Amino acid sequence: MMPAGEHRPPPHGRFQGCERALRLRILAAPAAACLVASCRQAGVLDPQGPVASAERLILFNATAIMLVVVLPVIALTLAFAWWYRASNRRAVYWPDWSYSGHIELVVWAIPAMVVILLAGVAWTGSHVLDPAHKLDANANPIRIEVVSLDWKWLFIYPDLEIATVNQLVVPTGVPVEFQLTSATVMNSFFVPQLGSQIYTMPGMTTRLNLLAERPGDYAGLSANFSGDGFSDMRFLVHVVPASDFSSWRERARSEGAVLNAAAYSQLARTAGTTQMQTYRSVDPNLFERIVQQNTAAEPTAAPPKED
Amino acid sequence: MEQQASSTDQAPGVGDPEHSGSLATYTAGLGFALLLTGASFMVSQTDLLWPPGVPAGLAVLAIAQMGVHLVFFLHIGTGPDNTNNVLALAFGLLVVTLIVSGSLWIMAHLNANMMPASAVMEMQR
Amino acid sequence: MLGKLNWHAIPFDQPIPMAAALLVVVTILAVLSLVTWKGWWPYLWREWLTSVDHKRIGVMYVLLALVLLLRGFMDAIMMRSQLAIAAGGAQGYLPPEHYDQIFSAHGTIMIFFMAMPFMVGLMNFVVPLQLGVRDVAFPVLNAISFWLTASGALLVNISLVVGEFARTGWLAYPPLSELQFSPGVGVDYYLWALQISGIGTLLAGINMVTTILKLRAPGMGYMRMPVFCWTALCSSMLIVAAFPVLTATFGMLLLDRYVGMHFFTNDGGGNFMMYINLIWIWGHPEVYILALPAFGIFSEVIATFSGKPLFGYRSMVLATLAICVLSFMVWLHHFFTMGAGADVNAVFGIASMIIAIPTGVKLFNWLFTLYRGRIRFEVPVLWAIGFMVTFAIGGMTGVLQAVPPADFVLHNSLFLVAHFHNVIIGSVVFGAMAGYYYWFPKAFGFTLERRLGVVSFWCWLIGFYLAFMPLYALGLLGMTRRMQHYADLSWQPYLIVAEVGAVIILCGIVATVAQLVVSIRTRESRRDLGGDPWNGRTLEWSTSSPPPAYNFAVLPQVDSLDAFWAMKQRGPRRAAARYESIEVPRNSANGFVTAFFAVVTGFAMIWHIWWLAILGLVCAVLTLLAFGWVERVEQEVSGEQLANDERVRLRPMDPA
Amino acid sequence: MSAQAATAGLAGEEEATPRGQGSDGPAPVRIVVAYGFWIFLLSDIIMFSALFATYAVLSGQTARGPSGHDLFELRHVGIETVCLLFSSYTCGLGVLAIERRRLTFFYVSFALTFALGATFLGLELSEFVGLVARGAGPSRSAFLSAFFSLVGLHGAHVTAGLLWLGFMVAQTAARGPRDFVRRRLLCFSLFWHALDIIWVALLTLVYLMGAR
Ligand code: HEA
Ligand code: HEA
Ligand code: CUA
Ligand SMILES: [Cu+2]
Repeated sequence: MMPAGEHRPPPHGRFQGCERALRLRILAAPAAACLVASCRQAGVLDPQGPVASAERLILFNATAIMLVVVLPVIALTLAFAWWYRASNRRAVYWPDWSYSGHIELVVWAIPAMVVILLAGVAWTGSHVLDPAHKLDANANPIRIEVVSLDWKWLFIYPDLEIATVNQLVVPTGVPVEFQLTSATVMNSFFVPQLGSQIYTMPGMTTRLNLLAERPGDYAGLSANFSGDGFSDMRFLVHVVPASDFSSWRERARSEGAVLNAAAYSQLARTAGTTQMQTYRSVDPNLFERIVQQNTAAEPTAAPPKED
Repeated sequence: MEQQASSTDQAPGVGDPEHSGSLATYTAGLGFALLLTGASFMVSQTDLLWPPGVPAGLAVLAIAQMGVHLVFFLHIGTGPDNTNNVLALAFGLLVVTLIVSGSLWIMAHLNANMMPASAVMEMQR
Repeated sequence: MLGKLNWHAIPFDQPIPMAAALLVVVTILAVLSLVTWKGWWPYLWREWLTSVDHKRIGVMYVLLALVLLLRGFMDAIMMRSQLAIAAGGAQGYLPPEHYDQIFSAHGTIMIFFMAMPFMVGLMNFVVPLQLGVRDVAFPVLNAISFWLTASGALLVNISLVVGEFARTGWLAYPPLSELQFSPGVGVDYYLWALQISGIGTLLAGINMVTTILKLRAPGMGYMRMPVFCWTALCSSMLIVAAFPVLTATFGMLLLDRYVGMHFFTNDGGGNFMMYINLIWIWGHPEVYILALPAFGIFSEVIATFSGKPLFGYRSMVLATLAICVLSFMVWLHHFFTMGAGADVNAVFGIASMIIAIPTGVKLFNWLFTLYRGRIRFEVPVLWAIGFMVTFAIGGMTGVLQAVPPADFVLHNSLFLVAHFHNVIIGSVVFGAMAGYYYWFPKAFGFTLERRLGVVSFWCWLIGFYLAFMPLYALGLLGMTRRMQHYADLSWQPYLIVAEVGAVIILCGIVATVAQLVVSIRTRESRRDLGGDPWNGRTLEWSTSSPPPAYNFAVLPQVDSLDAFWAMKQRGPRRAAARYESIEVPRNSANGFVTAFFAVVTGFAMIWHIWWLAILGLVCAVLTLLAFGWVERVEQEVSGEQLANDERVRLRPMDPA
Repeated sequence: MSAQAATAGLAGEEEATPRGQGSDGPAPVRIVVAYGFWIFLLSDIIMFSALFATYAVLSGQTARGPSGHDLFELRHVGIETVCLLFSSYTCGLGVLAIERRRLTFFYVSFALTFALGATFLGLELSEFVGLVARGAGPSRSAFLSAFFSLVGLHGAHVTAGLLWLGFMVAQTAARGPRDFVRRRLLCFSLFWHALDIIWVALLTLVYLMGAR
């Protein structure tokens, strides 16, 4: 990351607009009551796409299934502890009772039943919601390549030949096929309101499929600690209607810099976060080269490679 | 913890000489081990075994040889006086199996899912 | 000559670590000069530093754990305070370089140097007593284990003053922890401290397994062992099976960092996914290494204070064994989001859930032990009931994360942080506190003050819920772990509540310390003369408090479960007809000296002072060889003396 | 003792309990020591298994450098194997000898064991030196890192074993075949045999499969 001894506090205070909206939303509702689903929330409980919705439903289902057992256990613990206190002379005392075949059976059976049910959910859920599993939708998917850099995110639209930094613009209702890698240490690409996160790892490509249903601005972040500037490694997901998306694309095509090898190298070497940015054109093989790790853009302090 | 002879439980390699370790067992062990080693080299160096079957053949020979070592050199047996030793061994083997096979399974899946097309080619060199 | 070490290693320019360091140094100096001034060194050396008595070693383990609990808590409260203020544009008072060190140190210390020594210490103290024998299998090795653990703790704390600690999280994932991204000494401190203490832990595990399987009082078959011994056995088996993997994994990272190998590097064909895989092969069993002994403590406590035998003993044993084996089959649930694919994720997810079955059985069995009992609300029972409620919640959120699609949105969020504090504090810390209160009179011969114990419990319970329930909510709101500051102001209220919770826990800690002080000052009025203050069921209560060095003058004859309870049913204790002389191990400086050289070696390696590292290693080996050269002659206690001791001991217990 | 064991057995509590286990008190020192050491060996084997798994995962990662097929010489390895096997044999004979108090036989056996172990180590070292000289050192590629560490760890164990062997011979000479000396010799022989078992796995996975 940074050369030893040099501590540059990462800049912050981006996304002002988004923040204000959130603040207003939250001030309206007392903090503790917000767990109730009816209250409008950002985050995992406020899904904006099919993946996130399904995951929230699984979350709720699994919790409910388990609460059926866990709540009685808690209640009985407190009830038994209270009723069988030594000072309660009305409570029955069986000083030698330590075995009952029937109870043993029930005791093993109840958790087993719960687990069988949950296991079913887990098995199908893992398959249906596998991050690499393509989503069904009417629209043609859009491909986006994601690169985590030292405390910023680079998004490449290989088919549109544009790239952005720290801002991800996607059209509503269109499946997005992400291919992800890292040009530095491991990070995790996560947009809580769109669902599943996935690691980004140097030298490897992971896959993720998401879809945003409604326009809006959603927070994205790295969910895996990656060093000093990690807290600011956020990005904004800007979900816009399809028509707005094409006009954004046209605008992006006409302004901004070109992301060639030199520009990428510059971007990757600058430790710390940067502003949101767009590039009007991008080297189509850049992602592949980053994965192959021959971009000559190793982070600072990298020892010379052997080969 | 004084020394007493009345107890009949055992530890690996321990025992009255007539019972476990003797010249005969060691010699037999050495013989088997040499034989199995020779077989391993043969399997790997010649085409006597159908080539795709060689790794499996080598694995079987290796497991057999480890068994020989355990029985003839470390005197791990199945008698009632050996239960603890065998149980410990079984637990150890279970863990080793889980570690090795689990890791290989996981890493195979991860690599298959994550290697870019070009790297897959390279790996197969 | 001094490798990388120079004056810049000491952070003179940074007020917060300097102040903390100064405090630690001053405290240590104060303690040392007090000891010198009072002339306690000979006593300390003779009775503690060179002791190989499992009870003394157990007490030292627990003491180490309590001291590091305070250090870990200092880190915790610093983190909570930082996050309570660093909202929006604010950066708080801890810059990232420090904050990152603090959460890494907190996690490392709490798991390796607080929870582990606490549990190992309690096992050390209790297991031989419960088994009705005179010591562990290898008393000198036991001392070595303890001192190696202490060495690791020392190294971690040296990093506070000299150099820095790792900034990589408590598991130091590469490539972040590789030389390329972490060129400082922080990761090296982490690695050497854990390698050294890890060897100590491994040896302790071997010792405990051998003790339980090979040394038991006559008549104590497996199905007559107290449940705590079973959990200690399973926990130790997990240590023996898991810690070697940790050693190997750290060894490979060390080779990467020191000699330029390519196990986990980004270049040269390295594959850091293998590190993550291996570290969790250790990491998941580790949480049960901690939790199982706690389960054992609760089993003893609940049975004793309910005045009933434990319900479903066989189920309990079976469940413990099941957890022990299953815990080696679930490790992938810590990296569902790495992308291994649906089949792999589902298999490991389901395996994780299956652990909920035996754990649930345990919970139900405790429940039915309370049922139709006559519960005396002594402090340990409070902890036990607090545990049952808290752990049910924490276990549930664990199972939730074992559902892969749910974990895709919960992973690495504060929901996860809430889960593991919920289970660790709920089981391990509550269990440690219950065990501490329960066995304190056995160790020191007087009981602890009750009222402050109750206060401490309630502060902890309330503080815990305030401090960690908001984190569940924050996780769902999208707050991820290890953030030094955050933009979203709506999170701040939750984090302020969490800070308040931590402060209430602090009150609980103050109560615990006060309880100790008050109890020591008023100990005369709380002497435990009979050796059985709680009307206990297992053999440790059949000897005096504190027990003599040899524990039992005559090994008890066991003919049922809850052996001591059965003895009491048969009538008052009598002196034996005849006492045969016995042997007790002599003191040995082996552990202390070896550990000293281990610290030297570790420190020298961290700072690349090669000559000193070699010297330290050679000295450590020579120490072991030198102690190995002489035959250890045990010390004999004669039959007359035993008879004498027993007369004195039995007098207050004599009903007549 | 035995009568008591019988009553405990009749109580029906522990059918699975072997005789002499638990029902008649602590086991004798010799058994305790050997059993503890057995547990240690198992933990050592588990440590090796982590390295084996890593080797298996990394063995293809040659970073465009040499692979096992290019590097390994099986004849060399065959001699190493035979050395180890015979050293295990002589070690076993040495322990038999000391149990029967036949000291000369013991010294000869252990001297042979030492010689064979040292030969093994020498061969291994010469292999390592040769590899490094050819530019195939441990930092060349992940494959070579794993190779050197796995084989090297076994070599380090052999080295430790040789030191221990020397120490034990000296101790036997100084103290005679006393109980505690014989207990340690027993542990040593267990250690030495266990190294063989690890070598078998190593030979198969690393050399025989890798050289193909
Ligand atoms: C055993 C484990 C353990 C315990 C007990 C705790 C206890 C606490 N932890 Fe935990 N924590 C971890 C293990 C533990 N932690 C781990 C593994 C991590 C992850 C690190 C990483 O990210 O890498 C973590 C991370 C972590 C974070 C970082 C979260 C993030 O990533 O954003 C925070 C934040 O505040 C936190 C807070 C606390 C608090 C407030 C407590 C409180 O409950 C503290 C309670 C107080 C005490 C435990 C002290 C009590 C002292 C006594 C009773 C002494 C008595 C003395 C005498 C009798 C002499 N912890
Ligand atoms: C003492 C420590 C401890 C214990 C006991 C547990 C217990 C469990 N843990 Fe936890 N866990 C940790 C410590 C612990 N954990 C730590 C430290 C981490 C994070 C490390 C890090 O990343 O830094 C972690 C992380 C962690 C994850 C990874 C999450 C992620 O990274 O995304 C998962 C996922 O599956 C998990 C699952 C479980 C499960 C299924 C249990 C089960 O064993 C729980 C079983 C208990 C119950 C279920 C309750 C009682 C049962 C009943 C009342 C019966 C009825 C209920 C049912 C049938 C459901 N844990
Ligand atoms: Cu991560 Cu391949
Ligand atoms: Cu786990």
